[in-house]
Amino acid sequence: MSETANLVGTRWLRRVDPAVATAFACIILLLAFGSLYSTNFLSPEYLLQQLKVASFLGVIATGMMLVILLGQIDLSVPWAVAVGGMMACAAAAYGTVGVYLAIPFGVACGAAIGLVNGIGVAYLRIPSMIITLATNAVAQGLMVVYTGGFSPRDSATAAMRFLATGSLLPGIPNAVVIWALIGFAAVFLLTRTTFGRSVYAIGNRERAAYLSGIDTRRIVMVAFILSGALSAFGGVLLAGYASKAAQAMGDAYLLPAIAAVVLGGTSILGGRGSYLGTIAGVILITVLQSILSVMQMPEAGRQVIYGILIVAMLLLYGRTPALR
Amino acid sequence: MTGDWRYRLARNRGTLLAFGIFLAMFTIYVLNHPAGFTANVVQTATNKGVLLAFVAMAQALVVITAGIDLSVGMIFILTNCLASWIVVGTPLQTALGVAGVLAAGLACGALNGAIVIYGRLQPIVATIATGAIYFGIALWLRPYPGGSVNEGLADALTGKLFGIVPASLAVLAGAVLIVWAPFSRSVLGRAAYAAGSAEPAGYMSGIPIRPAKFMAYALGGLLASIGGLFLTFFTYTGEAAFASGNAYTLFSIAAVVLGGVSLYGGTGSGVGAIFGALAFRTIGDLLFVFDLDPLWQPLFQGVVLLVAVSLGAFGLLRVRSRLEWFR
Amino acid sequence: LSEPETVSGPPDEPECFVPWSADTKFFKFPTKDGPYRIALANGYIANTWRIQMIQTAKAYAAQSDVTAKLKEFKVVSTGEDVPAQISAINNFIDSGYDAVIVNAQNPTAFTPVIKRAKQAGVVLVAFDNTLDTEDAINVNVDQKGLGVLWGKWLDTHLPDGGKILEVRGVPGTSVDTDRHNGIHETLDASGKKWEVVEVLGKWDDPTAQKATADAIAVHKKFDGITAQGGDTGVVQAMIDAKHAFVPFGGETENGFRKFCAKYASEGLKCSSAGTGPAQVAVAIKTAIAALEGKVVPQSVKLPLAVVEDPDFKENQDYYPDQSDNFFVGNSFPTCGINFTAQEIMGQTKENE
Amino acid sequence: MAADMGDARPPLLRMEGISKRFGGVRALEEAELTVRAGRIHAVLGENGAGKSTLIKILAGVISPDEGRMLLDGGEVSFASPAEANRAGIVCIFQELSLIPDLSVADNIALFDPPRRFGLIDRRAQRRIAEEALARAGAPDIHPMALVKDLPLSRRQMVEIAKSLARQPRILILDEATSALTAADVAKVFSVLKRLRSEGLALLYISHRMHEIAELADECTVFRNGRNVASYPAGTKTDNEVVELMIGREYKHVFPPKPVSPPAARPVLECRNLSWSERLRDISFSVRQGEVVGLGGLDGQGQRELLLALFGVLRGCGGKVLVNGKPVALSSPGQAKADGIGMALIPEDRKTEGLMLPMSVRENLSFASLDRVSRHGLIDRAAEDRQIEEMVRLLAIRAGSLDMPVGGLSGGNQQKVVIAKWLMRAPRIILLNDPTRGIDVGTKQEIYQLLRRLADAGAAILFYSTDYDELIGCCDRVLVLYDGMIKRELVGKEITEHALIATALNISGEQAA
Ligand SMILES: Nc1ncnc2c1ncn2[C@@H]1O[C@H](COP(=O)(O)OP(=O)(O)OP(=O)(O)O)[C@@H](O)[C@H]1O
Ligand SMILES: Nc1ncnc2c1ncn2[C@@H]1O[C@H](COP(=O)(O)OP(=O)(O)OP(=O)(O)O)[C@@H](O)[C@H]1O
Ligand SMILES: [Mg+2]
Ligand SMILES: [Mg+2]
Repeated sequence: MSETANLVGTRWLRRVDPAVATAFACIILLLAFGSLYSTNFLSPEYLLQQLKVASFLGVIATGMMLVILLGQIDLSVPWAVAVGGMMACAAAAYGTVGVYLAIPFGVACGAAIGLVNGIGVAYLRIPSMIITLATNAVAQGLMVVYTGGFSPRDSATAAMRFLATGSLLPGIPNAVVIWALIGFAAVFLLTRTTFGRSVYAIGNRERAAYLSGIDTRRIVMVAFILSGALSAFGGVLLAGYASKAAQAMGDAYLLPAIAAVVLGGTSILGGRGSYLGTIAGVILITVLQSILSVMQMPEAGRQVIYGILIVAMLLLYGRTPALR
Repeated sequence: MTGDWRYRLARNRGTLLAFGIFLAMFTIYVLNHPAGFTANVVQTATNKGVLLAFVAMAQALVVITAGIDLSVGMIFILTNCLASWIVVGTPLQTALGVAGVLAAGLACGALNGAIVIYGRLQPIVATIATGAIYFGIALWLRPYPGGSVNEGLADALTGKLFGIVPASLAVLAGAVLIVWAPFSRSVLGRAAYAAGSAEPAGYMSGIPIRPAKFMAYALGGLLASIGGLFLTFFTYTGEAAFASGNAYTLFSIAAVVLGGVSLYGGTGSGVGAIFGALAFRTIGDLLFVFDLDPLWQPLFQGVVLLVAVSLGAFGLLRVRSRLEWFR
Repeated sequence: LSEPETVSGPPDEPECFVPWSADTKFFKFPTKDGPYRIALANGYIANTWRIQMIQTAKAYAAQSDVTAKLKEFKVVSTGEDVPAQISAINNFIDSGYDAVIVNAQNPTAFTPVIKRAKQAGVVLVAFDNTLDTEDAINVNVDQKGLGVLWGKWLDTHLPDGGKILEVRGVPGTSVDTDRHNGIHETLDASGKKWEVVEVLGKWDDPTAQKATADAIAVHKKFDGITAQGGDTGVVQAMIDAKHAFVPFGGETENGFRKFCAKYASEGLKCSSAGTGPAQVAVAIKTAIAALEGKVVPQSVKLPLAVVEDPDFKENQDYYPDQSDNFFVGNSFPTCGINFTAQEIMGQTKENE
Repeated sequence: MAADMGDARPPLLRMEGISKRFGGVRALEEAELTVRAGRIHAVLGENGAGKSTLIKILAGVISPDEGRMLLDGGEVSFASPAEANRAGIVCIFQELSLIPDLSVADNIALFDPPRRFGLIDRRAQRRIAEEALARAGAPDIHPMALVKDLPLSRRQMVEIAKSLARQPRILILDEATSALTAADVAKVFSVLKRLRSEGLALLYISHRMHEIAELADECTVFRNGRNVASYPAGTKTDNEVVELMIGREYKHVFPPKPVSPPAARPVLECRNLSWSERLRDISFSVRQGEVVGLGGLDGQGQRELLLALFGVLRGCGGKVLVNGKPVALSSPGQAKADGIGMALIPEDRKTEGLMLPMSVRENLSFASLDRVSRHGLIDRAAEDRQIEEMVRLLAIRAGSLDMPVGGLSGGNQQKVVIAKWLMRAPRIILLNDPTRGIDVGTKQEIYQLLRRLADAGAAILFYSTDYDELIGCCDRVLVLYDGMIKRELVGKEITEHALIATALNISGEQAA
């Protein structure tokens, strides 16, 4: 009896993940290194600016993390982001109702892309890496047709601007608050709900999850819809930030989103990872890109250093256990 | 043995299906081509297809081990930039240059392999990172497009043999014979399949899993560099084109899947990947023969790709046990 | 074979076909009977500039005097992949097109295909991203001249020199390099003390905006800005960071010009100049002229569409109702090419 | 005779003072083992006693924390299975080590394939494979078939053939016959006996006492990571052995069956069920409180029958009735739902029962998440309560409930699979060979549990490859042959003879 009670009590101990701790340590190290170049790297404005920019990636990476936890991947991020931003702006052209529905409409379009991905992966059993590649191409095609045909409106609504650049709480950009809210929701979803438990289970062994009576296909589909919707919402925020939408706006988010999730200790094979890690990964990638950018390193050197640093950090804490 | 052919068919189904898809699409293409089925049309299609075929074969080697190489496109670009510097001059210099380019590709692949296997990193992220490194080096080599190549060699290898057969196709066949065939029949190649299919079981069976994976990555780099070399022959120049490097990486993944190589590892063949690449390229060529509004072309390509990758789903109709949904 | 004759000028329509420099060659192709089959081999398509370019090309080909000369006008977009574009041109040559117009993904990669076009007597015209060759016709924007223009703008507005933010384009492209060199040579020549902070904007608004925001957060204050693209994002970042408005040398995005007009009084003194997508029309015009046996320069220099503070006029230099992404430089009056925004972006809508 | 000679010779292999810890778990402590040539040495022990760990150390899969190994009197240590292989030590692991995507021939010749000019000679490889399969008594397996297409019992035969092809000096079988039917086991045994006479040393691990009785020359019993006894085979009774293993007194194996079969109403009825040539026209019913066994050779449709009932198979013909009402189940989710209350303990715990890297806790509550959650939110207190109850009920031995379930011993993993379903208090329980790889003590607990569940009103359908179990546990047994119910045995009719005769499709008279 007492032994069992004891067993239950140890739950909290294992939550301290060394990978996450190391990732946060790397962020501090990077900033310290940056401050050698200019002390402004430690200024509150710069840090808040980084957090604000990180929150776009953060929102997108949240969806990517869900999908990666399932052992899948979502390569449709670039055009899901663009579709979200462009469609939200487009909706705004249709009177006050349009302005009102702009954000939900943009997100819904992203969710629709996610739905196609989800059906493809869950019900048609097409490998996610390839179906999402295809939907990405289709989304791109749709946006080209759309841009060419209808003299589109692409400036962001006031609400989008407010979400991305305003600040309701003094000093804290709204984008950061939104990311925090989405983050809380994600943590809650992953740790406290049957959905989250099922996501981890499917990532580990879908067959066993299915035989346990879980509707694994629905869960996979929902995760992809969420990923599409979150990418699109990232696009909405991005459009708000830039005050307009553009076709290429998502291109820069695919590889960083994957890298951020994995740098945060989530296994690319699925089934293992915590949201705290993803937060660390997102900030890490954002700060790294920013520092390299501001230091005026030539692009060639920047790419090399970026690559080497990622490998180095992964070697620090992202190694898979040895076979023996 | 009497029942053998059945097993043989089953084993090569992916490759045969890829061949079928390619054949069907290519037939549609040439039947509708204004110039018809001429040696020039075939040569043009081949030269374009062969580039991706090399990169796809590189990807296939790695995918068979249940890995993935998101840096193949960048190795392709890097070796293109390198070739535009060193594959010039006298025949001897040119030969040395070619060797240098291939060695560089091999080295990139080997670095990937070392990081993934001995560093024990997940291949997806590890190769995203090395891809950035390779691109950085490519950009350093070629800040602007330019350079040159031994044009005689380039013309010979992108031209036609006996006025009919595209020379690049012959080189591709040569690569299959020299790289793929021995790989698939060697102990290391077998171990590579085992690594992709069930790595712990392979380890417990005492086979050289890690050398096999390492070789798959290294040979992948080598094949990508043959692709880079051909890009140089085809364009006479080198260019550190980021977008096109990424595009080739993604295309190569699409190609291996179309070619019947399972992304979960353990099955498929390099030959299948080649047909997958050729089929994928033909999707793009179809634009040329159908009179589509230019703004609808990207959508058309996307939809054809979506349909092509969904073809495999028809197999689901035959699935009688729902457990077969899960591998 | 029908190779062009190299002749000495003057060109057929001298006010339109302006030779690049004094030693530019002139071509006279053997006259072909119309109507012609002309193809446009485009590369990348998924951005507003390219979409607008294709719309313009279609609109131009649909103009009555042009239609009369065309039997077929075909457009294929092959994406970012150079070999695919080369193959498309090869296919056009093999299929007997009379002229191929190309927005080249790479200036140096087309040597073999230029050879083939020459052998087949096909007129090859490159525009926007032109070809490093003397064997095909280039319709060129003076990219370096653009950099010089922006550099001069900053020079005149900053009498004491100062700290400049330079937002660059896609590294490794000749356009980026030429513009960059133009700016720097001009600034260096001024003899003043300049500190230039370079960041990468990749001709993309969000990227440029982020890079600018970072640069402002770290460097606090700039005295002048120049950006090659993504300029709307750059101004947006200034506004968000409450950075004072300063002189700005930039491109021709509609959004940027909107800002320039709006904030001119607060110090956003702009020079907006660039390379509108309408240049495709000049390229088509050149191809037709060449096929008709008229004398054309090997390298045509396009006029820059420049508007500078305080001349920004509503619905002429910028369109408040149009997309921010819309590129405004759409008229080449010397070539008789004048498109309004509505004509270009609304084109398909009317057809449907 | 063989035994006398063996004792005179020095031991071929000795393991001394071997200790191994996994985190907080002591898997082995100062363990010893002596293996002689020409002998079959059986290793016995409860689940989690450390048998597999010892074997893995011997085969170079893991390295010991302490201790040494002497081979032919010289000290050795193996850094990898390949090194152990080269020293002549070949092991069939409890978790099979076949490559599913390779052909049978490829697998058999995996370690050291025949080569010509450096490349694999497929013709020679095929010959080797055919020979090995024939030697192992499985010439029915086609050398070009993919391993993933074979049922588990055939895979075990391939694994045995593969080990034979390696020419071992020491051959280790870690529960290598657990999925085999009596006919296959008999063939394997004759091979093993021949190997013994050829002078090999064999280490044999099994939880089936009668197999050990038939095969072993000497036995070592492990308990809690220590070897507690070694003795020549046949010198101890089964009861004594079991007491050594579990360290306490041992009662009879099977709980008493109810005197007369319950006359309750049928809970589960099957009418003319058929599926894809594998199930033909199957009709039967299971009443409340009844334990119905499924017998027959492996692969005669038993597994498919259970899956069909559980809603996994598509396109089934016929009818299934639950509590008299026809149901059309199309997923396990529907099958476990409240109106139906079905549970399936699957065949392969590693791929179908458990999420190995996830914690014991998460695995235990996974099938009952709907019971411990409201509107999708998990009520952790309720979850913990139920989990504790199941851990106690089945005496699951785990260092912590938050450790990965993959770290438990095979038997404890199996208990988790069972517990995870019992947590739902199912009314229809389908079991697919649930005691495979489970020690006697635990088996006994499971038998008790089954009977208790039946007495509490559950209807149980129970497939087992072990005839003893069917005889001891079931009220009725349906013997399947080629997808059909060949015969139904009731009460006293359930005998080993009847089971085997029906399974082989020979009438009882002929067999006798
Ligand atoms: N990889 C591992 N990580 C953690 N603990 C382990 C690991 N492998 C084995 N153990 C633990 O070591 C102990 C011995 O396990 P082992 O597998 O050797 O038992 P066994 O005697 O083979 O049992 P069974 O008959 O059930 O197969 C068990 O308590 C088990 O939980
Ligand atoms: N993977 C395999 N597994 C088992 N047997 C095989 C395999 N491949 C070939 N064989 C058999 O080995 C013998 C010799 O094979 P051979 O070297 O001719 O292979 P192959 O027929 O060329 O195979 P493939 O055409 O698939 O490459 C044949 O009898 C063939 O049936
Ligand atoms: Mg053959
Ligand atoms: Mg064991």
